[in-house]
Amino acid sequence: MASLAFDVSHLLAGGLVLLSFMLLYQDRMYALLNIFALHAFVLSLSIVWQAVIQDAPHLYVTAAISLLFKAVAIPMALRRLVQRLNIHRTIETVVGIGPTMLLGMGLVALSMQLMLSATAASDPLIREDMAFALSIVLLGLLMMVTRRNAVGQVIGFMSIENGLVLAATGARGMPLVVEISVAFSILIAFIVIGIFLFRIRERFDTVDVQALDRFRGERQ
Amino acid sequence: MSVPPFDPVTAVLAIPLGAAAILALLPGYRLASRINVAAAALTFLAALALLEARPTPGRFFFVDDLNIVFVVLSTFVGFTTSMFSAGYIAHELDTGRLTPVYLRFYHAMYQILMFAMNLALLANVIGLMWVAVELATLTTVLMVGVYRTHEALEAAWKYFILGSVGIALALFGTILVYMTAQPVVGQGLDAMMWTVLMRQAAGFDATLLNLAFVFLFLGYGTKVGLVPLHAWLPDAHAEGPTPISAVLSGLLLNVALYAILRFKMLLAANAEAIAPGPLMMTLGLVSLVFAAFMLYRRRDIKRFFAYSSIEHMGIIVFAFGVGGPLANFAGLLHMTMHSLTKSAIFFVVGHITRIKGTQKITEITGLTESHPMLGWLLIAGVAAIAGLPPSGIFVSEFLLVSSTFYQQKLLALVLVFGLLVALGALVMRLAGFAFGKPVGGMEPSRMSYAPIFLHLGFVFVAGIYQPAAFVAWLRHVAVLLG
Amino acid sequence: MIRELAPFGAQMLLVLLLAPLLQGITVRVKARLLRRRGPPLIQPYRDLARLLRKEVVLAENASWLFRAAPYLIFALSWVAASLVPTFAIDLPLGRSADLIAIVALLATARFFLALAGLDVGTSFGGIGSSREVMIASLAEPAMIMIIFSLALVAGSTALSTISVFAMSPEVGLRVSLGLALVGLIMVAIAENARIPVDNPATHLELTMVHEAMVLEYSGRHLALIEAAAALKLLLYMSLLACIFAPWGIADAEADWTAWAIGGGAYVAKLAAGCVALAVFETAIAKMRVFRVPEFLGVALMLGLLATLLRLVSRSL
Amino acid sequence: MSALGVSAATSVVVILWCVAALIGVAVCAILAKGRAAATAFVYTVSFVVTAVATAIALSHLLEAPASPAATVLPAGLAWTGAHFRIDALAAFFLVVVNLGGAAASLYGLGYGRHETAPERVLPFYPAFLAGMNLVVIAADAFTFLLSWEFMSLASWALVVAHHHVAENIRAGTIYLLMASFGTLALLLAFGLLAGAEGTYVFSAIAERGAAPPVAALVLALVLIGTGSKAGLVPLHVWLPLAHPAAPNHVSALMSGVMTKVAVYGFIRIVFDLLGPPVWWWSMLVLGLAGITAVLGVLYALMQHDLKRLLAYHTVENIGIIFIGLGLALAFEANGLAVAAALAFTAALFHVLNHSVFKSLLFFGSGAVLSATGERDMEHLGGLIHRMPQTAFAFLVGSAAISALPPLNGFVSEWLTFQAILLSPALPQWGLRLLIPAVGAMLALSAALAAACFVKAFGVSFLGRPRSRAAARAREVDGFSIAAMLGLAALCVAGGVLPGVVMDALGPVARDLVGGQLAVRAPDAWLPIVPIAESRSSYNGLVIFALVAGAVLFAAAAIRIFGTGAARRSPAWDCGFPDPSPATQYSATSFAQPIRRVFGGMIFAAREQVEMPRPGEMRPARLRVALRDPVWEMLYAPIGMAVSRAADRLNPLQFLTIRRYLGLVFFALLSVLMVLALWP
Repeated sequence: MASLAFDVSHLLAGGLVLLSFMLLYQDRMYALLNIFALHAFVLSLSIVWQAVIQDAPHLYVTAAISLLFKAVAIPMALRRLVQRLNIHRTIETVVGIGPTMLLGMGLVALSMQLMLSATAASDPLIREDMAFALSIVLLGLLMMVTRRNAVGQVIGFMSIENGLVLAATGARGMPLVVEISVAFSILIAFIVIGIFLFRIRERFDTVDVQALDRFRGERQ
Repeated sequence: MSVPPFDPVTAVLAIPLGAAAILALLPGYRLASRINVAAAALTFLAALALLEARPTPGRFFFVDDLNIVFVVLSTFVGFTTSMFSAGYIAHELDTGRLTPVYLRFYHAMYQILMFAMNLALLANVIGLMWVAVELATLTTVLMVGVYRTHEALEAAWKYFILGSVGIALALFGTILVYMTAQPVVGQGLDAMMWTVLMRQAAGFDATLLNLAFVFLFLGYGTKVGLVPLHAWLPDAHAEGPTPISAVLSGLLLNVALYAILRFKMLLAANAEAIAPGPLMMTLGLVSLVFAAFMLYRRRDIKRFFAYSSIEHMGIIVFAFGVGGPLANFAGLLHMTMHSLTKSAIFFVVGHITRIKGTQKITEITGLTESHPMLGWLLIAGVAAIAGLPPSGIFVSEFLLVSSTFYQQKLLALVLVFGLLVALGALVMRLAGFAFGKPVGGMEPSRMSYAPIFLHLGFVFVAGIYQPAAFVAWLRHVAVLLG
Repeated sequence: MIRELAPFGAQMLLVLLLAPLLQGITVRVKARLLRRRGPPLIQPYRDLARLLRKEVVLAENASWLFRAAPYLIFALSWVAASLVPTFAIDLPLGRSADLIAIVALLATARFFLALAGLDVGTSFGGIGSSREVMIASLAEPAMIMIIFSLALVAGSTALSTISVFAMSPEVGLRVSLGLALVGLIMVAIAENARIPVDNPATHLELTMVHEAMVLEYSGRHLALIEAAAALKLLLYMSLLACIFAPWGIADAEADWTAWAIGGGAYVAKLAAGCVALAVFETAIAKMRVFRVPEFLGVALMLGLLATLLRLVSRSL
Repeated sequence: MSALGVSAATSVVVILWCVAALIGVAVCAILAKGRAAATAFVYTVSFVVTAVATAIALSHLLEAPASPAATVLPAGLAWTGAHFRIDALAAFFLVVVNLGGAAASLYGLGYGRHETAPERVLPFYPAFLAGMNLVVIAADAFTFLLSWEFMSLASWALVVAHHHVAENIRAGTIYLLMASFGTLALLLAFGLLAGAEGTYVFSAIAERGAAPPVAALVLALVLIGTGSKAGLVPLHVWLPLAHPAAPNHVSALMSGVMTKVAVYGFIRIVFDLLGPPVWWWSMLVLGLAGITAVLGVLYALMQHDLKRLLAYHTVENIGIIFIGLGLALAFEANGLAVAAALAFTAALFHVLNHSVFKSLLFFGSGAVLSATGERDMEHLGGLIHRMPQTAFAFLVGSAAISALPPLNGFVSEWLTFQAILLSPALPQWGLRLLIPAVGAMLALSAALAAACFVKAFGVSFLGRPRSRAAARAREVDGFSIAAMLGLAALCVAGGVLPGVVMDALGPVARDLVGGQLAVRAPDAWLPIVPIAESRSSYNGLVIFALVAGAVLFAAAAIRIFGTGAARRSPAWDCGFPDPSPATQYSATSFAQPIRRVFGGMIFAAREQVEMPRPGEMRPARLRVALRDPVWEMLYAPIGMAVSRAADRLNPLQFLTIRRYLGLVFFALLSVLMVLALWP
């Protein structure tokens, strides 16, 4: 049982990292959204698995939230957003894909090095989980930094959050996981609403972040 | 039904929450602002009650020497700021920058912010603390954006994105802490409770603890406004309502700082963990010097003082990074004094910008002539913030510089350099504000100076005389901080 | 008390009486050198007496300072001159000022002279004073440096002690003393407004310094100033005498005969000095005003050099 | 002989009460909001209080009790408390401070009436006095620095009192910056002295002393800290800007007294707290001091603004004082106690003298200012006719500051020369060669000072008025006259009876350099003999008597042999008198010969003459361009560097959110890297 538990969760976490790489790689809008939906779905799977092996029923709630909210609701919302604001369908990246991927590799290596050296004491399952979670977080951050437009950044942020949830669920018996995931969902909701909000109030013609920055202070 | 026994902790948390609920429903800003003040006052009294009868640490909340300093300070500044905003916001309504709806929203948010900060300070569970900080962030984001101008929304957005990332990092750190604690303490809530963690920190896995601290420091450091995580701070201060600028500088930064201090204590309790000192000192000095240079090119008075807040947060973090009873004492004192002084300065600036109808530094001159009271108060405030005696900040800088220079000469020299550069900018600007021919609005200021007098009074008395009890207490905390 | 102070009083009277004679001798000798007969030796006395009896013509806006200055200048120069040992050393009151103080007294006199030059508010007075202070600002440091070198040799700034030392066998030929002597002569020339620094006889405005300052003076005031100038010349001569040629000077517990010898020797030295001065002035021409700084710069350097050399040799 | 029946032990308490009174007056002045009555009230009370304080300090100094009077207040740093102490040194400087304060207050009684913005002067004036008193009696590092900076702050407020003049604001800003710079330097110095366990009380520090390498660092920092307040070159730049900007009685306090408080700080730390000196420290001090003396007076010669000229002379005199202190260090380091005492006494004597005549001169310039509204000498002239008393007082001050006997300035410089002449006793080569050169600098600066004051007095008070304002001047009020004449009397007294002062300074020297000169009391009017009579001696009284006698003799002789007849007529002026006052020598043209000698190399002085072509009616103009080497070599580059750095960093305010995120990302990565590579 233990080995199986280990393998499955390992598999799912690894899958998440892989998907993060795909997010990083992907530069077409809809595909990006789909991949993110998949990301969230795999996450919820792994949460369910954690719920099973830790027999912690409250984790099912978290799983449900991430499934419904992030795998379904948010992607759909963003899709509508993209249509409504007819944002051009390709995402211009700052650095080329190749370098980004290399950097991503570096990040994964770094996180492995850190976690594995760190958690030598604690049991391997958590160690792996944590390593993957850290790399997902870093990759998400990298994505936020290298994507020029807001949808891309939002997705990057949400993948960070997925990484966090993975970590939280991976850490055995961590309390408040549900609350935290709820809080985070609110955060993301705010971001999405914010984008809508700006659009509706016609303050910004596009959600391209540079347009936001046009109204920078002190540029009189 | 019987009246439940008075429990200050509950009071400190419940009063703002209830007030928020009322204010959210209540139309009519006059009453609302009064209720706002009243609630803040009650909260402050409750916090004072904490000084008297300190409750035993509960499962979710606890009070010890460290966080009581913060609680009393933040409730006090919250109270005075509410007094100030009562006069200020009303005027915003007259000029039509705000609608009654937004005003209601503003007051409710104000109380929620108070609640969130007290929650963060009193929380015994690191997860709860995290949630509270996030809540505080969200509320301030909404209040920064309350004017709905391009700049305000942009500032809010920037604050929001950067804040969220910081929050995320902090959460990862929190999870890591739990993971470190869990093998030793065992699963469940215990592994997230300060009271437990501090007791057993010695047994934790050092390397994991270091990693956790890195994330927590950078995460909460974003809130503290440390360079290079500071970007949100100047705009948020400049574009939001002035009372919020005061609250941000006076309180929210401290709350984030408090979180960092807690985890620093955790590390200090663990023998193998690498000392967090170098990291804190580095970022502290970077913030100090960077902000000092940024002061020179500012054109907006509120942004100007926002950068000075960054500078002082740098000094404080540096002080705690140096560590040792003397430097920690200096850090705590500096933090207290900075909260009082900076919020007082923002009060004055609020009056000024309202009268002059602009925040452009070049359009604010000759205050000592046109508005002697405001002008001299501003001089007093800036002199205090610049560390000129007899202000409490002089005391802390005296202790910090003199104690640091003996051990690490180079660092102290950098510190002094930064202080001088910042002083140069402050003095130059001050001369512009206070002297020369006055321009712009001339009508006298009708609002009350009471909060300003209160704050500056404390600051200047502290420069000459600090009550023995107060000092003994701070020194005790300083020793706790290690 | 009176008996004690008598010798000093005698010295004061002596210098006052001898001072004009110096000018008489100098002029006379110069005339001779130029194959002219020249005025009689007592001519300066006559001039002074005549000036004293003339009425004073004051410029309209001359102030009280203008009228008070001559008295001060005269008094200061006189006191300074009589503080230099002439025929005897260690006279009572003789020690109430050392060499530095004497020089400073002359500086005070010059201070008031320069002010007097500015008082009437004429351009020539201005030229005179501004050039005078320029010269002084170099001459005084040079003098101080020379005093340093002497004081370091003799271990004292008191003239009596210095001349005692100069008479003692232990003073051999010292390079620093030689330098000091040259420097002192140069300073003396500058201070007394003699050729080549200034020309006491000229009234060609653009070249004159001392005469330009006193241009507005007449009658008794002029007399006092002339007397002061004469006293200053005498002062420097007796300074040179008592430092570099202290022969025959009477010491502390001397009797009348010794004093008489000293007095005779003193007059002889002065006469010699005047002849030398006359020869020197006839031999060379006046230099441009802005060469003067270089001239005095040399004196200053000599003084400093003397001091340093003295230090070096002392520490070997 | 305790004044007011106050025993030496309680003197410190009395002084503290005086300080409290002054601060109380300041508060009253704030409340009075510059009503007419406030002026008289403030200056009267300040005068009384400072006079009392002077008496107390004087009695303490003359009594010279074995143990200093000390007390501790429960203020300042909580766990050390505020320590106050009056020993001989503090007593002497209290005399200096309060003497100047009393004179300034008396003067202010008259001068203050002309004040245009009393509400900006009255509150800070007593506060300034209080601050200076506190600095002198403070006996722990915190209280010292607190008072020190408080003093700076109060004087800053006074400098910017007339805030419509842009250059005053600039002066104030530079002043406050330099002051804080100095304070931070002192703060670092105290940090070193306090050591690891943080002992801030002076007595404890003095016991611990400091290890040689640390001590040298402390010395450097103290030179910066006190030098920037006293005006040592190259830290003097603020002084000629700030001192003239203030109202004149404040200028007098700043120039005459505050700089002395800085000197006190130097003495207190270097001679008292720092332990035995090392000989080469004195090289540093002497070098700086000599340069300061010469540069200061040369700067002064180039000025034609009367107050700025006086301010630059303060720089020069500070140089002279520090020469004395440097010599004292050199002798003390070599165990020559008596020589050290001589040099130290000379320095302190000059401190007293300068505070007296510099205050006097600033009062005089203030009288001129209030009578004519002019500070620029080119617009003055002929004032001696319309303001005879002021002219007389200013003349005495000028003669005194030019070190002319029989006034007090001469005595202190004479003592300094005597100390220089003891240099052969020093074993170190460096000092033997340096000290005579410093002596030359001292002589040069003395001579130049005389030249400068011939110019200052001659151009402002003598000659013919150069402007209608000068022609219409009226003598100033009685209070001002009284203050000036009183100080003039002190100048004479100090020069005629130097022995009294030197005896009073005896205990100070004994405390700090461990040696003492022979005490001349009770017959202190006899000649002062630094070392031995065979070596050198000076008797101000006899000189004074002889000169006076000679004057009387001359007068009598003229009465007997000559005539007293006098007749007024137009000026002779070699036959072509010109009625226009423009033909007089002006301040600039007076300094021209000296400028040609010295200005070329130091100030890169350029004179360009623009001649009208023949037939043109416009006047020819001569322009003099001077450049301040210190400013251009030191301060301008610093300013440039700061602004360039600010420009470089400024774009960081205008990045995009993504870039800011990038910063966060970068920070996180670099820290993680460090952590990963941590052993």
